[in-house]
Amino acid sequence: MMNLDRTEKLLLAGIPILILLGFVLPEWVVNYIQVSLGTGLVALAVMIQMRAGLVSFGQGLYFCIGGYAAGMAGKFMGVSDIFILLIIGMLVSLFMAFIAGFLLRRYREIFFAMLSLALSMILYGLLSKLEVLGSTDGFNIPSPTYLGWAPEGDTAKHALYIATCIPALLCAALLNRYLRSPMGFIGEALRENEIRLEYLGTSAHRAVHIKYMIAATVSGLGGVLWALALGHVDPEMTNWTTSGQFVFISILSGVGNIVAPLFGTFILEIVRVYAVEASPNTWQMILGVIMLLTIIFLPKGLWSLIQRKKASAEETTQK
Amino acid sequence: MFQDRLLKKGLLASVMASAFVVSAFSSSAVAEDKKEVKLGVVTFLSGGAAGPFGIPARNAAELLIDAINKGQLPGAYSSVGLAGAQIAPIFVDENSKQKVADYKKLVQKDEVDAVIGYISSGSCKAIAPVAEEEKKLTVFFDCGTSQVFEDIITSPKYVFRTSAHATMDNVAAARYVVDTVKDVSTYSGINQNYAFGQDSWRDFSGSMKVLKESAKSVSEQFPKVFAGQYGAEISALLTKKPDIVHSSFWGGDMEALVIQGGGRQLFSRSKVVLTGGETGIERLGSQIPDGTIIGARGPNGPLAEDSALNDWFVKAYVDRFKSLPTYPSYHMAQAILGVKSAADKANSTDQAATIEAFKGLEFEVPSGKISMNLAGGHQATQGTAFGTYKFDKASGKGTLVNIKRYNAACVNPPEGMKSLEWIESGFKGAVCK
Amino acid sequence: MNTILETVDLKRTFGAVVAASNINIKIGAGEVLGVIGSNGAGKTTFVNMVTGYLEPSSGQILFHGESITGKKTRDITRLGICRSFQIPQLFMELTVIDNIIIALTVAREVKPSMLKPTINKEIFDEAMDILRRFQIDQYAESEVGVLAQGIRKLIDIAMATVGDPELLFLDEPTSGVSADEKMQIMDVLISALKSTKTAVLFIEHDMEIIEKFAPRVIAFYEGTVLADGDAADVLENEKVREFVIGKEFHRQAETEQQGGIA
Amino acid sequence: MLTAVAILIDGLGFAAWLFLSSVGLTLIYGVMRILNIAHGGFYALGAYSSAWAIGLYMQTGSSVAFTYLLIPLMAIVVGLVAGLIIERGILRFMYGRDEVLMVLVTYAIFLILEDATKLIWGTESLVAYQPAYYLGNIEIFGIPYTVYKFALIGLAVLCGAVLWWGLNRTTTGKLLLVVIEDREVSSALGINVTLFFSATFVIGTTLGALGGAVTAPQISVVPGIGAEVIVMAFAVIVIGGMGSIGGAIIGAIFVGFARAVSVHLYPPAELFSIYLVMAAVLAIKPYGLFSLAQGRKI
Repeated sequence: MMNLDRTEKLLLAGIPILILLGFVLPEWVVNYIQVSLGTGLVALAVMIQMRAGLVSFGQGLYFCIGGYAAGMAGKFMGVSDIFILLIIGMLVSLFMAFIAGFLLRRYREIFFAMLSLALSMILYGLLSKLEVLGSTDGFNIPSPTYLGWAPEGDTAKHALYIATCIPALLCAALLNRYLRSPMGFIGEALRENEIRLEYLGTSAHRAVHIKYMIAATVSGLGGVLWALALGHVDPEMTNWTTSGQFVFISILSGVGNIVAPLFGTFILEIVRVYAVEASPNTWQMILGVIMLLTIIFLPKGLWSLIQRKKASAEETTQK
Repeated sequence: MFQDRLLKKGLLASVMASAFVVSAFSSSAVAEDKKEVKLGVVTFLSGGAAGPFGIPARNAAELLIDAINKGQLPGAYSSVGLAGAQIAPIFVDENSKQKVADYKKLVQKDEVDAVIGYISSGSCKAIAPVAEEEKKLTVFFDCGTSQVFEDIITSPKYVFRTSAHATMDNVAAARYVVDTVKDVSTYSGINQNYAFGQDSWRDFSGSMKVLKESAKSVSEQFPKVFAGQYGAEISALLTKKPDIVHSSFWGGDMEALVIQGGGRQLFSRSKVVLTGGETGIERLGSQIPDGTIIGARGPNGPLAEDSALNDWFVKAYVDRFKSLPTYPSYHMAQAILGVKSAADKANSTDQAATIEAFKGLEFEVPSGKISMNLAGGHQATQGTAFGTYKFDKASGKGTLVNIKRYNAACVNPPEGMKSLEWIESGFKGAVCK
Repeated sequence: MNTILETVDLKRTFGAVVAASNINIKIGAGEVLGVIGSNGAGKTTFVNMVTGYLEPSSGQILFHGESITGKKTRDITRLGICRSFQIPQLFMELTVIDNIIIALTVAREVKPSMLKPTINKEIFDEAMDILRRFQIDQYAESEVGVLAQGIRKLIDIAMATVGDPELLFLDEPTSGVSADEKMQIMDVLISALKSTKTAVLFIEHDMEIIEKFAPRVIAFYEGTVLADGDAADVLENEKVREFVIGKEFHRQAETEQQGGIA
Repeated sequence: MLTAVAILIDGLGFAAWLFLSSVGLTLIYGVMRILNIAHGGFYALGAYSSAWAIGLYMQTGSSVAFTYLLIPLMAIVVGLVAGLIIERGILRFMYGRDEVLMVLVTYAIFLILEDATKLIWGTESLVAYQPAYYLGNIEIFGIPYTVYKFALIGLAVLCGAVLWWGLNRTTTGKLLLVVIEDREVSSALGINVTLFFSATFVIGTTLGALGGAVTAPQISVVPGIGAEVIVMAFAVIVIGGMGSIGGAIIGAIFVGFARAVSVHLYPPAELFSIYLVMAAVLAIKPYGLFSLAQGRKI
């Protein structure tokens, strides 16, 4: 009935595993997993747009909108319930994307990239001027509560981690479902040939608009989760460098599978941490070299590494 | 078709990777006898703030840690190590999107005994509550926002700040202007368009309103941080002809403003106040027009009073890095000496004892004396000074003349009062000597 | 004849250039007709206008007596008018079967679902049936981009037919295909379409194919209809022979010299 | 009146800088279809090398006049060395790859260049103001402007003119236009596409380095200046139409004036004036001002 495919089954099975890892792994690793889930969702949003040939260099816009919406709900309206915060973050992102979508759906390729970048930078400019929101320093977000339950100390950490894992993986599973659905197939077709799509009897603009809204909602969710993990939001979230990172993560991880960007975000984070540790002054150079090597030797992203192994494993079993 | 295979491998790999991470990097070597103290040092090592702030601060940290480990410091600091323990620093780049996770990694994985760091106010805001949560002694050495102890953690236990917040600079700048410049009827500002620049202008213009009611602001320029090109802003300031131009520019932006503004007579037509101008003195030399009012975010560098400690610091820094220490270096030195004073006073590197000793501590630093007397003994106050630039052709070096010193209580709000309220109240409770 | 499509004084200009004018054509249900004319004669412009890709500068297009002038392509498709392309418009990086499945899905679902998986046994079997009908089922799992032009042409046409259109335009179904494959493609095509009641209009340069497959022929010349009627009559028409077929003969000789690349 | 004149001069001055900093980017994109993020790195290299060379030269105590030769010389050196190393050493293995992937490749190169400049010149700022002061000032309505600024406007006009002439009035330029039009056909025609690519990349790199080199005397050269330039340059060429020299001119003028107007009339808008202009232009002309929407042949 549910018709789950392997990715979905694994994502769902991954929820308890990930939660369990939260108790087993050292806390700092769990921390990186937690923040990677937040930013990973945004990379995922970039990736599903990339599947339709749309490269968003401004996905930070919705990452930031989500984080700020939740933060402002906490700061000005005293909302601390995580479920309400998540919903607010997603709804505000969805609404903004619905409006902006009418403009963006007409654009493709580099123009889509640059226009989405421009929109995100306009928000950056606005937030940097708003002293009531702490300008470029941003502001802090209090710890969330869970339907009235307000844990403290280590319990709070675990609760938030669990509350991050579940929506993040569920969201990934839903996105996987979306990619398999007729609408997802249309997205794929969009990248290849819009004329044919129109001649088949469906609207390419509408498909782009829908995809854009989905991506925004997911990014908004990522923004809320990330902001809660950090306890702080600032306009850097919508700076182009942040958006650029999302694009790079999704290219580096590969667009082949939903899991790739989530996983890739974490790996990249760990690589960065060790690059900083190994050479605090020239870690960017190390990162750049690793990126170049990845592109040269793994043009389809890190995920192809796993894919290749899988393929050779299948060959051996067939023999 | 849409490549939805091979998940098992993926998940397995991720579990294995995590397992690898755990086994390889969490090897916990907890030594109870503290022969060595691990110190996390976080400053900008890349990005635009690295050159003017991060690197001078890192240099000072390296210099002082080496000297402390070898017992080479003069006077009261001559004992070896922190209460006898050697310091092992771990440097981390503040230029990261995951500052909080990086901080937690320092605390949990690297098991540092204390963290000294953070230049950006945004970082301090984000880190402060986490430090309290992690229960780790954390000393902010440079960030300027007054909000850390006013709004974010009002009763700190683990967080200290050994530099005065930025309010002091701009209040003192306004006092200096009023004290030394006759006939101020108009003033204007050019500040970077981000929190520090906006706050600086707010404090300066607020202070001017109190100190010189008759004067009015005629232009407020807010170029983007790191813009580098200020042609249009300079034109706008020139057309408004203000008596005073206030700028909290720092680093490369400040130097660019001096080069471009100096070339177009902005500095001779208006009196320019550079609250962070000190870092440019060595490099710009004769390019800074005489008469420019210069501050150093505290009595640092050429504004420092003579002392054995300052002489040692300047000499050792110049010997090692071939350039003069600037105020970020002074701020870093303050933080490290603060920790050393506290540990020595407690005669222990135990965190609780050190914190207890740190609270309300008074200690000597190259720039004079620091009193930890705000926010329950966690926030430093210090007097400050401003001076007027004069280039000495004979020696080819710039100096500051007509230096005016302002004692701490004159330019810092009293305990329990927020900076902005204090300024707007007309500096209620200020005691100026 | 039960007319399904009628164009009235259709005209289209591009700046000062008149690409088509005075086009009055009626097409009956289930009819098969061929369109001839040299390059730039207005054939594709005509198809583009009827299918909504280009808006006519003036004139009317009636489908079952109702105006569809200026409607969007996708709405016209939904009404039952479809087309194939001179240059096949396919999803090149996807497999053949995926191309057909996407076409089928879009034809079935006016508001496509976002949560239900696209692929199930039924749709897969149906897509395979279509491929079988066009005799390209052996390529089902190949990526379209790697296949030969002739096969792409067939996929392109197969995709146009999935919605069971009432009227199908085939824009040069055999162009870009080697001479000996042309007849084969047309045979496959016409037999695949025979099972439906679709009216077919195909644009063709090869007179042999026209003679063999088109009972009715329309000749275009410089944006207007030069002749319209039974194949034999039109092909014998003097003007047609002079302005269309003569040139076609010339053209064909040239193409053959170039090795069949049109 | 005073403000209007100031806006005109400041706008032109900023536009000239923008054009010099972005024309190399549009040239490389136009010919090679590579959106070159490393352009920011070349700008920084140009600025550093010119500031460094001027500093060394000034220590000899010779006349400032010679530095005006030194600046373009350093740009050419950077263009040749860095351009050739990167094009021959990395990019040529990637031609024909996806455009987006190429953006990532150039980003990686940019990161490497950033740290490389730090390793070569350290993190302290370099100042080399002498060339900017040497030419003196002129006063317009009582406002002093440096002559150097006007010299830069002249240089921008000269660069634009030379590029236009080179592309439209020389055989090589016409061949290049063929390469832009259709790579495969030009190969078939016997045009040495590889050579054209290398040459274009070197010229584009040199232009980027020149942008940095002529700016160096006006600013303090610090780590990170490359990152600031790159977004600005992107905005300029997107507004004008990617790959069009004329577009870069118009884009630079648009952005330059937008900034000057906001600084003089409404300073708080300065931060996002550029992006506002970009969004507005794209909303009206989706493919930039100077580029024609290409219909797909069916």
